[in-house]
Amino acid sequence: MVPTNYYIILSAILFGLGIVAFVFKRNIITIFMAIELMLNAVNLAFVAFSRALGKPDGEVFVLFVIVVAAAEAAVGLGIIILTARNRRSLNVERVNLLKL
Amino acid sequence: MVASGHLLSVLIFFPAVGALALLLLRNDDERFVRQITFAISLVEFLFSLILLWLVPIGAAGYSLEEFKRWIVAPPINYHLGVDGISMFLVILTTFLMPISVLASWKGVHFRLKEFHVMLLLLEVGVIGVFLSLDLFLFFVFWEIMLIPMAFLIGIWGHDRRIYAAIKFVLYTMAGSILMLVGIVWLYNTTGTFDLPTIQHMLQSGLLVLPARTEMLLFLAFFVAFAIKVPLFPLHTWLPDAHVEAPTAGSIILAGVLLKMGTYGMIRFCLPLFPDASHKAAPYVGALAIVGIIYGALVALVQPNLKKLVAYSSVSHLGFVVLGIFAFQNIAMQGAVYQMLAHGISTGALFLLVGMLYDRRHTFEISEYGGLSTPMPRLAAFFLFISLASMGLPLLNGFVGEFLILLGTYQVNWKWVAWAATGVILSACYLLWAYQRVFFGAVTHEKNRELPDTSSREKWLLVAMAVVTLWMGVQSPFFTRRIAASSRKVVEQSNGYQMHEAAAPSAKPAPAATGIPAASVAKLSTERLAVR
Amino acid sequence: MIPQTGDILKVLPEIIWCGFGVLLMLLQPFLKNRQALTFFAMVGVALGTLSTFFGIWGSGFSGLIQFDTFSLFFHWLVGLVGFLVILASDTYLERENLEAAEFYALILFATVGMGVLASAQELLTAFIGLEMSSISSYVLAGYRRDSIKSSESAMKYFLLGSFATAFFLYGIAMVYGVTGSTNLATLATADSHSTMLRLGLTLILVGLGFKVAIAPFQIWTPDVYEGAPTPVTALFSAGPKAAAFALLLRIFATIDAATTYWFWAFWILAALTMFVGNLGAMVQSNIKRVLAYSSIAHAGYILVALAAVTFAKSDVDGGASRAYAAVLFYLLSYALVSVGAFTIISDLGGHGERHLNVDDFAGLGTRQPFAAAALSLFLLSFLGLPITAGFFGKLYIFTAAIKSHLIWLAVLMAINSIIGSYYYLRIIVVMYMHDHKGAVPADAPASLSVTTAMVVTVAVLATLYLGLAPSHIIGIVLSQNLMLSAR
Amino acid sequence: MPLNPILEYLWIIPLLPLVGSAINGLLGSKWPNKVVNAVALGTTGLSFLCALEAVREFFASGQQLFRKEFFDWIVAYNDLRIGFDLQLDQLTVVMLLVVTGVGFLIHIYSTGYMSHEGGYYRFFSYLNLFMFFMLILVLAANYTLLFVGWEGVGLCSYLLIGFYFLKKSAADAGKKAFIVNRIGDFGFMLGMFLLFRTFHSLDFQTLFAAASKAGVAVEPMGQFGVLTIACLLLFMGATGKSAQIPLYVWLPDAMEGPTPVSALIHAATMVTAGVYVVARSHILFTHAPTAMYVVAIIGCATAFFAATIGLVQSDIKKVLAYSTVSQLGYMFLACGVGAFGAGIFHLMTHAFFKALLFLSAGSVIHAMGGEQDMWKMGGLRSKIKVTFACMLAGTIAIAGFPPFAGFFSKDAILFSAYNSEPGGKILYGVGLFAAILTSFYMFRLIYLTFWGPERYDKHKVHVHESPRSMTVPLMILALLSLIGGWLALPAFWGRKNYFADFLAPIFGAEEVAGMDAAAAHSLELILSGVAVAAALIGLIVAWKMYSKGARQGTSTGLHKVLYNKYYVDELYQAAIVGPLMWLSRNILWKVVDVGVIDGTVNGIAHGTQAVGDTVRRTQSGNTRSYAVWVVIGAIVVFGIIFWPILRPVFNGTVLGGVR
Amino acid sequence: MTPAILIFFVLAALAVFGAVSLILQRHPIHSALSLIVVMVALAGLYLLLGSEFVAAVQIIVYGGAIMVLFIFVIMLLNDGEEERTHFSKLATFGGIPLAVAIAGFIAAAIAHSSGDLPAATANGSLTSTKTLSMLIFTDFVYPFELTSFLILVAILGAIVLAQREN
Repeated sequence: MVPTNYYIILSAILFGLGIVAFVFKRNIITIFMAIELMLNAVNLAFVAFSRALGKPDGEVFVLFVIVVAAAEAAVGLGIIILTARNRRSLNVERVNLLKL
Repeated sequence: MVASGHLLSVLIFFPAVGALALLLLRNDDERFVRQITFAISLVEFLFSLILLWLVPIGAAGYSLEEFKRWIVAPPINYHLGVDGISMFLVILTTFLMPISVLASWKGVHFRLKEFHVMLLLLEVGVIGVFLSLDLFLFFVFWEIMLIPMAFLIGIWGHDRRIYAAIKFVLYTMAGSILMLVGIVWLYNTTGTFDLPTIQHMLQSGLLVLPARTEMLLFLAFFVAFAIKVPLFPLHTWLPDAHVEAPTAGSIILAGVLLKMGTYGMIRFCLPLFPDASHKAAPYVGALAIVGIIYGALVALVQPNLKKLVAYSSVSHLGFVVLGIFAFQNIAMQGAVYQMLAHGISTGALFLLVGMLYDRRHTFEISEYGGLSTPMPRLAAFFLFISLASMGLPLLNGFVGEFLILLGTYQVNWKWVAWAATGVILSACYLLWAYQRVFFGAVTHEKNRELPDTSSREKWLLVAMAVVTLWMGVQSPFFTRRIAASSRKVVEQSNGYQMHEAAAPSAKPAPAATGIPAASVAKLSTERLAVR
Repeated sequence: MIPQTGDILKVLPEIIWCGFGVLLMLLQPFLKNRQALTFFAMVGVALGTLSTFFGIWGSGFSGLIQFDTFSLFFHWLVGLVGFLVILASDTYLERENLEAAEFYALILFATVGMGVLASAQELLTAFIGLEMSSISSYVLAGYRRDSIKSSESAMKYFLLGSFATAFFLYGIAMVYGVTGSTNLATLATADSHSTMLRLGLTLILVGLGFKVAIAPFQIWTPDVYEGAPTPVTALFSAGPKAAAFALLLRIFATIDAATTYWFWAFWILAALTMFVGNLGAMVQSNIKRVLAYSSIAHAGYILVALAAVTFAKSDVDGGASRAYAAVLFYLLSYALVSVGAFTIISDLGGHGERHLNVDDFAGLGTRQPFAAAALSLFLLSFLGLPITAGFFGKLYIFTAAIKSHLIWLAVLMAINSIIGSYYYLRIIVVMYMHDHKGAVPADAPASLSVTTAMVVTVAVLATLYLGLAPSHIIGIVLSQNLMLSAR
Repeated sequence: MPLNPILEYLWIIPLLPLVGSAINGLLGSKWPNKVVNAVALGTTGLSFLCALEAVREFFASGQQLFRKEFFDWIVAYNDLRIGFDLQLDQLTVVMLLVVTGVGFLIHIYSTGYMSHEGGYYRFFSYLNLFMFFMLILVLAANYTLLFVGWEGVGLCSYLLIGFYFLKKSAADAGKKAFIVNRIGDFGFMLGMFLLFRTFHSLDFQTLFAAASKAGVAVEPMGQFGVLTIACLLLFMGATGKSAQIPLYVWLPDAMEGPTPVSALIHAATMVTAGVYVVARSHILFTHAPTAMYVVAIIGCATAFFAATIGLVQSDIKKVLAYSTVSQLGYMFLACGVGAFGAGIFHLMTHAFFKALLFLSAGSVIHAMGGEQDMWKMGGLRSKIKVTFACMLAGTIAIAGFPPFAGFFSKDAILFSAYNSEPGGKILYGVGLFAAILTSFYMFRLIYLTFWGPERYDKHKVHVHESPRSMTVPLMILALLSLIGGWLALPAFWGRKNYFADFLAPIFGAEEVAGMDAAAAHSLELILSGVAVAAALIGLIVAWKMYSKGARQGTSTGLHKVLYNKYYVDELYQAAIVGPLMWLSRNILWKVVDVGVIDGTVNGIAHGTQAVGDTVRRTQSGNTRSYAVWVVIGAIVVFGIIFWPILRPVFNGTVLGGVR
Repeated sequence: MTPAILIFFVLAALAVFGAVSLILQRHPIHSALSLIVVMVALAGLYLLLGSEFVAAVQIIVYGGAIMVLFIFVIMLLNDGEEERTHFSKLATFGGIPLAVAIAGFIAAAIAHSSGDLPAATANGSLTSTKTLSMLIFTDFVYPFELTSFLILVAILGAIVLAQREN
């Protein structure tokens, strides 16, 4: 059987990659994807744990997380569209009017 | 020690009520506003005079106490009381208030109503400070007083008023916040904010502060007071504040606010932290002496008349601090007396400077000269007050300085040898300034036609001069009432053990101070000591 | 399966708020009158808040939520904030002609989220609540669609917010993984030597730290606060922050491991936050940014009290209660004052929030005496001057800190108050002691609008009430801690 | 009606002038001179009469010392009581009579002299005020009250010197006088404090009783005990008030004041206050030989030093001023060698003839229409006979020719100096030489003024004799300076020394130790002969040099040094005043206050501003860097929370590094 | 080396590859597609773990709904390749290392604490959908209901934000 650590380590790696993506990417949408990636990493961890502990509620959490992710996606994409409309650009670095 | 009536509360809040009434007044009639304010402050003064009868002579403890629960947790009480020391400071305040209202009769026109409201609120804060027996209440008033003064400087002041106002507030804040920390710390140690209770605990040995804690607490309080006084290295807010403040502001500032610092030292630093005070005394004394000489020397070379007077305050207050930290009866009484004397004489000096300013709108000494010719009366008053300020016998300045120096000499003659040079220097800067302003031929054409004192100004100055003279000749009237309280302070500052050996009746019974016996019992059961 | 009425009653406020939110959306097509909507929304918030009276003490929904004085307090707090913000927004929405219904609905849903956070006893529920308030907040931040700033602030808030959320969630995952539970009651005594628990709590702290804007997670605050519509900023500064603190405090107070792990983090972050907030505020010219930084600083002060909890917990003579009380009182006073302050600002800002530079306030003391006086009072309360709410807030924190022997932290706090006093005074000085350079902007309102005036009056009265007679509130918040520490 | 009305109400004597001063000062401005005169003269005259009556009652009651406490002035509850207490004894009597008597005469004189001056009322108000303080000074029964008068007379001298305040020199002189006096008072106060510390009282009675009690040992020469130091401090005050080295500098400048002021304050009364204090504290001094010796040396030196300066001055009043300084030196010399009686005696006679000289000089100046430079006078003896006669009398008296007063007093002083130990002979020698100089410069003054060619412009100046109001006091004083000395005839004249006997109850009988009467007499005879010879020498030399109308030579060398008073003023200016001002302005104010302290304060402010700016710069507005900040924050939190776990790792590496 | 472990590594490699390519791809569409790859891989892992329902939801909701939404928006906004600007010095120089650092931290912490984890996942018995639904509608009914309102908020927000000015 696959040791739980493997899954957790994998989720950690994915989570880290998500962070990297977040700070590395410029396109707002892609950055948002990075967040989704991180959430997926979390989900993996949840499922792995719940299976390891033999407690199903972890999987319930995953469902909740997915729902939240969906909600965030809706709002987030709305915001992105708004920004694009106001700024004519999706480069996060060009959206820096508020500063100092 | 039973609370008789609510005179003290009246004293504190009557001006506040007056201020409120003033706010509701319509603004257009300037004269009316002035008269109302003057009436209020005058009535307040008369109220305060009642104290002279109600406060027993020769009783060390607090009288006319008022005690009321204010806040449950932490146990903060509305606890007022007055003794010989605070009584006179209150009277000084109430006396200077009508004076300063009259002083700004002609000078101030801009947003007149607010101006007078600020004055009255200031009075509330100051009197509250002098009458509070609850550390916390004291702090509250201490902070309240700050804002009106800042506004007085910042709105009705002169060119660099804003800089001065902010400087004043920040300086004071810097001290007072640390004091708050100290107060809270003390509260955590003792479980109460009530001054008499804490003193009782110290006397009866329920409370034993470790040396280090005591020193830190002492510093937390002392720095706040030292800034207010101001003691030598912390004094630079004073000249700015004074020069920029309107006449009334300067009078109150010099006359009363500075005294809050020295009062705090007498009321809190010495009784609560005797050992720390003794440890710190050498340094404090040194600073005070430096202040005396330094202030005088800097005043000597000021081209700005008001700054000169301001620095002279630094010098004079140095004497007071010196007297306080001599832990000696004569010196202590002298210090308290000097606080009053300085309040009157320096107040009068600022009054006079203000009158000059009303005529010429400058403080530059070089702008004046030969004023004796156009305005002999003003010149005469100015000389009279200057003499008082430089400590000429039979005027109020002398008694204080004499007592302080004499008393201090008994314990440390070296200090006095240095401090007494201030007596010489004060003559130097005051007389030189006087000569440059009033003697010689009139140099500026503008000055030739200046009017002499108006009747209003004349009677103001007469009042000041009379008080000055009376204080100088009849000093026992004051010292007799001050003596007991100041002796108690000295006693306490010289350690509680010996005091315990002395008459136990001197101790205020906790019940009388309004503290529920239960709390005291609790205190006595668990010996309080800081970890 | 239908949950018992007891459980329903425990979440009555949330239900009512949600209900009214939905109703608002349904009514919007028919009810064009803005005032009516405002009134309706306010009624909703009020009813929800009052419905707490029907609440039954104890935990509900199989231990997911806990209805105790603590949550009661925070329900009232967020309810009050929502109520005032809605009232304050009325003028604003009219001026910027924005749709009212959705706005109020979002505020209501945000309030729901905060309510959930306040009473959540279980991390995932808390997470849902957090998301609810956050998502509504994202939208509210970008509510002025035509404004570039508004949309930008929404974008930043959203991206960084969800970034932090991910951390928070990952933390929950770790905690769950090591303990097999996310229920605080179960976690209370979890073995505190497991590295993974430590990791989980760390990540949770990161997530919540972002929400309450403690340095170095404060970075988003000024931008978002500046860009968002000012009433929304008022909401941000008061509501979500308080709610997040509620959760933080609950976790911190309940889970022993958290207490041990987080203490030093709180100590250091408190110092850092205070300094960042105050020093940053000193150099700002836009008053919204000034207040944003000041809100960071205040978060720092609250952290001081939280740090005090640690020691206090071990302390016998009710030190902990003191610390909790300090936090709650401070949150309440700060919330009220800052709502008041932001409301005034939103009114003074003028159409399109163009007059928000500190210098635009010059001569306000003569132009609008009431507004100037009120704003000064609020600023003095921020500054912590006596007879204002802020003063006792500070005092209680000082007391708590010193009680737990965090003398140096207290001293740092004192130093910060001094720094703080500088920029608060600067604003007052400008209002009273400067004359307006050039002409006063034409569209600068002659006086506060009625609704604004109402809000401000309430805030003023509250400030003075808390500043003069804090005993009642303190009585309440002191009694509450027993519930908290009783697992 | 009490038994001794005036004694019981002794305060009347000082109070009267005060009342006069107050009335004139407050109301006089509108009144004609006559009324002002009436008030001023009335009050002073009345107090003179009261003084006489008081003296009568004092002797009638035949008590050693009359002392009465009138009211408390400064009180520190059962630690200190300083009352408004007056006392009367022989010493006081002398001073009292001198002050009121001479004072009254000078008042009369002033009515004439000042009649044309502006601020007439002001002048008399000040003058009366001075009388008040001076009387307080001599009547005081404790040091503090004495100090009141002490400071008060200083104030009045300030006011009167600066009477012509339009003249800068006058204002300067007044200021200088006050400040220099303050320097003396500094010492005086310290002396008081020390005495209080030692004896817990400042009342003369208790203090001296305690001091003379056995147990307070006489401190042998060279030992600096409490008493010695106290006495030196008091003497420091005296040097200020009585213009002794090194604080004499103010007196010559004080001549800026109106001449009657110079006569009253700067010759007859105030400047002798120092001598009075030393005499009053003689019990302390006699217990402190070192202090005594210092007094003697200072006095002797001053006597000589001032005389030398007096030799060459051209301003008639300046000459008199330096002579005053010099004469005061004699008095201190007397006190220093223990002959307090002689000192006081000289004080009295000096009061007579020096007042006379000043007033005559004033009369001369009046006659010359305000001219004070002797080189612009000459040949006046025929024109103003009365003045000339009186001035001559005064000169003879001061020069020390019998039977004028000066001879007896100075003789007594020199005699006691000669007999004093140690170094009495030297003191005597210097004193004698000073006497020669004295008679020289005085006769120089006479010759330059009254003899020789008329060096003034006859068309401008119309020399005229002064009015009655001025000449009458002159004559009275002249008479006094003739007979005033007969009160204390030297023993060898076989007559009693009334004065010494009179003061005996205070100073004790004076006889020369270790010498039988006959020897003493013969010695005294010789010495007085020598003294007369000395005076003659001075006279003759002066005659040779000036009677035939000398011309003012260009001053060179020593003469120049003398003419410029040894450049002492310049020295003080350069050594003390200048540096102090420079220090205050350029170091204390500009550097310490503005630079260091305010600099630090503002520096802190700016520093925080700068930090704030850096904080602000992190707010780049770029979401990516914000994300990085969040990451950094996360790392920080990690670091903190995982520290317990990380520490061993770090330590390991560190140790590894060590190994 | 049991087959399960083999599958795990294949899927894990796939997921990591997807994540990395998400980072390296310059065009949002490609990034989106690589994210889908990750999700599919994760779905596989869920199956491997034996939680079929979650796997299904993962595919349907995530891969289906959400990612479609993404792609839709990308198309809508039609934003070309992202420009690699370097306005943020901090992100340019500090970004990657710091991100790697925190990731490393987390990973290290997990590795360090692997001791207190259950050694291996429970044997292949699947979690039945029934169990899940029971849980959802009993213990977690409250959050469940809340999520419904969450969705409502999301819709509302989307409308508010995306609707054009009138």
